[in-house]
Amino acid sequence: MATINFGYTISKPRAIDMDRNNLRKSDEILREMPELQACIGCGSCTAVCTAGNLTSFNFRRVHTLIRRGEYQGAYEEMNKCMLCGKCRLVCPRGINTRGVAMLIKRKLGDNRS
Amino acid sequence: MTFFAPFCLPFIIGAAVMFTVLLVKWGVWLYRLPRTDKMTILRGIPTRRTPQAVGEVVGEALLHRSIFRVDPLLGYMHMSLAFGWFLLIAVGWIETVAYLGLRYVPLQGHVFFKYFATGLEHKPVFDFVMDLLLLFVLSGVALAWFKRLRSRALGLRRTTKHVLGDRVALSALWFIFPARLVAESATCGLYGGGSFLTGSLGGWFSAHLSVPGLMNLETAAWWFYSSCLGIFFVAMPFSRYMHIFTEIPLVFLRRYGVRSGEKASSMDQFQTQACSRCGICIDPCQLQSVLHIDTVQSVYFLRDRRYGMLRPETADNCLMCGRCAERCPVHIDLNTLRLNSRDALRNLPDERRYEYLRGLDRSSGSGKVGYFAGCMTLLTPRTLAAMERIFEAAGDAVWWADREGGVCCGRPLKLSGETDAARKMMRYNTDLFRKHGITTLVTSCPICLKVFREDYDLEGIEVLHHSEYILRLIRAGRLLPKHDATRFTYHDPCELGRGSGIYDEPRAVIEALGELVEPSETRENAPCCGSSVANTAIDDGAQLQIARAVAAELEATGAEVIVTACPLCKKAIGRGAQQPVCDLSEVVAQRIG
Amino acid sequence: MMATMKRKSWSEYQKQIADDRYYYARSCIRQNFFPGSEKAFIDILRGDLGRDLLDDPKHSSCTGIGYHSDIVPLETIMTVVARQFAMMTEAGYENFVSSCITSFGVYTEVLATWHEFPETEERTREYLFKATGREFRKPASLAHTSDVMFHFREEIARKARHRLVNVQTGEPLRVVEHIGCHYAKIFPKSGIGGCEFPYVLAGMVESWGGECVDYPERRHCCGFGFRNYLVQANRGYSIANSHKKLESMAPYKPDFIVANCPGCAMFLDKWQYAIAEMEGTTYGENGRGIPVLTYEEMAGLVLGYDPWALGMQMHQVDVEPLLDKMGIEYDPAAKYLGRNGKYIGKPASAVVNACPPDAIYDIRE
Amino acid sequence: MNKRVIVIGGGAAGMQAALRLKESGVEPTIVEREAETGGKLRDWYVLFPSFTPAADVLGELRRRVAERHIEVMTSTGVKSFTSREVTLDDGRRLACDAVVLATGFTLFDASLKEEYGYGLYDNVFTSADIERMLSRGRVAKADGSRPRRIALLHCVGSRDEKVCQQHCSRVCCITGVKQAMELKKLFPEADVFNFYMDIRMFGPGYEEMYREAQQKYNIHFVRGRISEASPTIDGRVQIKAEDTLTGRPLRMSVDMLVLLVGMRANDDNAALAEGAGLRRAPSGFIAPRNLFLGNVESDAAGIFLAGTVSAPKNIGETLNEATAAADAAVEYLKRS
Repeated sequence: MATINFGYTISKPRAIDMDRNNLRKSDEILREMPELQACIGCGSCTAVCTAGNLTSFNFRRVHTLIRRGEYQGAYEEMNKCMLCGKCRLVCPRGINTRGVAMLIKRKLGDNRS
Repeated sequence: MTFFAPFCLPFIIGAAVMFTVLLVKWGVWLYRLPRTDKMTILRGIPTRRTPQAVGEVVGEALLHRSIFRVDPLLGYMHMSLAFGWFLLIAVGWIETVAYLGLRYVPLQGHVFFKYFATGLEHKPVFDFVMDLLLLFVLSGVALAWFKRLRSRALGLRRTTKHVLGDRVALSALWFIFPARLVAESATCGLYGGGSFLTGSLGGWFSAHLSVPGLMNLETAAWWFYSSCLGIFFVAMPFSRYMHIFTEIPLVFLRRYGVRSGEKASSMDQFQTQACSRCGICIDPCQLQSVLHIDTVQSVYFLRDRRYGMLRPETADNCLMCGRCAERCPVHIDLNTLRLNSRDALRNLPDERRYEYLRGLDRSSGSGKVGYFAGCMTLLTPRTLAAMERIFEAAGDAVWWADREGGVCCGRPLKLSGETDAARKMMRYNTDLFRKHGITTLVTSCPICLKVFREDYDLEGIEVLHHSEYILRLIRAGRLLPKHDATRFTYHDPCELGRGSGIYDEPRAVIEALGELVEPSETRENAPCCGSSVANTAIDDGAQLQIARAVAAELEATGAEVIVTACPLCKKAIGRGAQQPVCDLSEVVAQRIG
Repeated sequence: MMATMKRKSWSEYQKQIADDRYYYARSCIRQNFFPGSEKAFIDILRGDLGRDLLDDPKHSSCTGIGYHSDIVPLETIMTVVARQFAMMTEAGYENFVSSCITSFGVYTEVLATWHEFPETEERTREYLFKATGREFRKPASLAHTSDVMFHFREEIARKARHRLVNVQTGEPLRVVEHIGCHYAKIFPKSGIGGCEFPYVLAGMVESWGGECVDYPERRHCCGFGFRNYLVQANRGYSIANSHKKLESMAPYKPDFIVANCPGCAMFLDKWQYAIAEMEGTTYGENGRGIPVLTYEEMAGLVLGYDPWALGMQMHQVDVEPLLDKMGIEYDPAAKYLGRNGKYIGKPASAVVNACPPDAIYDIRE
Repeated sequence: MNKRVIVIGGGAAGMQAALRLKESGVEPTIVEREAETGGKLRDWYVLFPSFTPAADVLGELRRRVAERHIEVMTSTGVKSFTSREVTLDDGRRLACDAVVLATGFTLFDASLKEEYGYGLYDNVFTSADIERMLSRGRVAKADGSRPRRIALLHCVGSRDEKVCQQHCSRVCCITGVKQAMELKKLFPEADVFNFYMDIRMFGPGYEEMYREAQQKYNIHFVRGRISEASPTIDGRVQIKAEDTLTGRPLRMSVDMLVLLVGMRANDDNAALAEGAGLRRAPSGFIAPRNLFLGNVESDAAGIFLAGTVSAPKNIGETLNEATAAADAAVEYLKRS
């Protein structure tokens, strides 16, 4: 192919493309933990988060993106979680957030189990 | 005198298979033990731990003292089977010697002595003793049958559900002794001998059956008896009855100081296969009693793990409260096994994790006493304020490790199985404590306390739970709380009580404040609040159900204030209780100056 | 297609378009990149339609590019616009038509601002007078030149020598119409058909026998976006927008794209070259690119103008396949002959025109 | 008491008000513009949050109206009215002692939000269309096939200054949840997405229903308003929104796009209000005399308001209000 250095390249779209995203893992996660779908995005989990207090880790955003089929970087992000469980104590919808964190890591990281 | 008849074959083959498998298994497990463990064993053999182990084997493996403590009838059942059978073998041996003098008799000769000894003159004493022992064992078998039908009568609300291999072994076991009774009785009927049991039944046989009929019965009965033994022996190493022999090396290893750890090791095999699946662990489990979940208890966990069918849902669904381990007659280290199973399922060494901890320090203040609130305590600010008040009253200068948000102690992550990642947090906190030169570390979170004491290398730093610290201050006269007529009740947090053995200190503190009334289940038997960080499987509603059950027990004491010493217990019980739920530090702080 | 058939809402967005006597304001970009289009507009208006139109050499840039790049302040552009109106007033015209979409947007915006905040108009009059001594009247009608072309679409259809029909198959040509953002997205009422379903180009296409394609990214911007193109660091974002549109329209196999905005026509055409070079993707039949026409070029072809006289040799994507489809006769040899038959030079062939893919170019040459 | 009250509007509010008036010994007359009573309830399939068939409620109201011999004038429009006289479209004048205004609301015309392509693209529907399809027992794409992915868009014609509807229509959120559940029940294999700006679950059992939709029905809720809909080459609808909770634009193709249309004030509210001396709220609905102590009374003595003529309401509130309006009318007649 011809090669020209234009000094820029075509930017990748930022949009979440639900037609292209593979929702299989997202569906599996929701099947195992239907309560995650009950998230109302209040952000309590992120506000109280021990790791979020020290880094840009945002549990709510990460699991929301995963539910939309955006897995890129989610496992690495999720690994910032210390699993301390404060989020579970504050979730107004009673979501088992620690279970969600572990499930996400299991589905997106090691597939040994 | 030949000690062989064709019917002996099933027994001989069965026994050979069993002993071979047993020896191979133990050999492999021992061989695979880490080198340090092997050295520990070698160093332990010439000490008094060996006779202690022998004593424990007799007390537990034969007499089943622990089960007696759970329920006398259940204890009797186990003892009659184990000790009775042992005595049958031992007395049988003596009987052979008594009849034949000291000479080599093959194994089947001892076991089927009644069959081979028809030509010898009877020794009625042995006939009587052997019949008595047989009756003793048969009474146990009858109880076992009865237990299958009605477990509650034997002090168990639930009984174990078995896998197919177990059912085969169990059926064989149930028939061994009745078959022996029939076989020996038939022989006695034909050739005389026997005492009140075999003799009487033999007499009855000869009175009601023709000689050829009785001879056929005799042959069939001995075949059946031998076959039952053979089947049982073959099935035994692959069934729960493996525990019969495995408990013995386990007792020795434990006495020598070999332990299972957060990583799976060969020691785990001795523990998992020493589980008799008696099901005693099912009853204390709150997942069973409150939530009616009956597939995840230690007995099932060990079973699934042993047969390689452990699913994360089972491994994760445990509060790790330790109530089952407290009652386990074999003293299997259930929580550790559960933990290293989770490690095997989930641990992924990843060096890049928690890189963000590098150079982080959000601590404040300075002093020789360090206070680590823990993540959960940051959600119970009243505890935090109370601790501040107590430090102030005691005049201790305090270094606050994590009041502005710190790094988790690592125990929740470890309990989930990510042990390597947890280590990174532990190292970070250790370095932080050392950097600030504290000599005492106080925490109000029992979860943190346990990990500080067990997994942190904090030599030179005394780690105290706030209940211990407060009691010390009171005893030293540095804290003078007012005593009044308030009636308190106290909930033992799992990690503090069973986990760290701290039962008395919080009680002593409460007694310095008012009257303490104990709930029905307390200390070692105290229930879990339900919100344990070790359980990531049950949902919020289930946690609440457990909390309500616990709160109801505490409220039944009639106390005005429910006191606990764990932020998580406080939050959990607070959801289920009508009465105020306070941390120990709060009730102390309310009553000083 | 379906949407075009059902589309009725355009009739709710109508505007007054003057019938004659236009004051013509040229476009900066088009004067340079599509000079043939502006000339064609003047020729069609004067020659084919017999209308009066003043192509005033004294008017200037509206400075819209500077304005949308945050370089030119509002007061300045208002004064510049006021000067354009003064030129019109002095020439005795009152129907202002702008060749550029952004200029059209600027004039619309300035007039609306003066309407809502009369004090700004007062101040602008003052500035203009101080600076140039001129005074102006606001135009009686303001239109984009595509509005004018739309206005005469039936008249042009009656004079048509060619129709937007594939002469081989008799099928209508599939046309992607692309409307410049500043046409109606700022003031929906300012465009024919509003901003969601503008009808200005679709109306011409339908009247001249073609068929419009409604594809998912129809409304999307071409990506010019002023700063997004002008600053090289942002240019990847600019091209990504055209890329998105081309990807979205490709399955519909359009025969050509028609645009009414200087930037859009340029970028939808030229980016096809850059995309082909960057990732090897070429669109259109046999990978020969999708020709991009201005509406004047489209009207010119319909009226039988010579494609080279319309300046279509200036396109990045070769238009010959389209001309063949429409049955337009042209002299291939004359493509690069200038006004006086003088050879004006021929560009190197490019991937986008289906030349051998192993060719190596250096843009600096 | 030999008094006559004219109830303008024969929907749920009008019928309930008339029933209550009759019960209190006043002679009501229902004037209904349509050929039958029932109003908007006629087109509704089941009612949230209990999935009670709307026909059950409507049937019972109609049965009672017939049983109590309440005079109903159907196909009769009202041109203007005062508390003492109602002028019909045909010029007839009906004398009365008081009026209960129960003319309800108008459904927002979704084609005004033309960026959503209602009326343009075959697979764009309104919530009212879905109710009708559910009533007929056949919900399907335009080509009759089963949808695999459905999007419901909240707040179409509500809380939207661009179409001059700044008020919240209140019931669309719960309708969206209800219809999402119904669609999921019909098409278990389909993914259902609700795009919302805020979820407003104001009624009893609504929040619980919302949670059930999320957790039990696996309905996806995306916080973000759809900006535009366009057709795809295979006859689906491509929609674009921002997933505001992740801060990323989002787009997808759906087989059905359902627009949850809001309640807007009737066009004739202005003329009726002017003729009768009533005041209108900025939303165009008729303003009650006092939002707290006179919320079924109007500014004009002898004219009472029942149901959604004064603001968007659900059926339960509408029925309560109709009772209250009738009681207030009876009180008024006793005093005058």
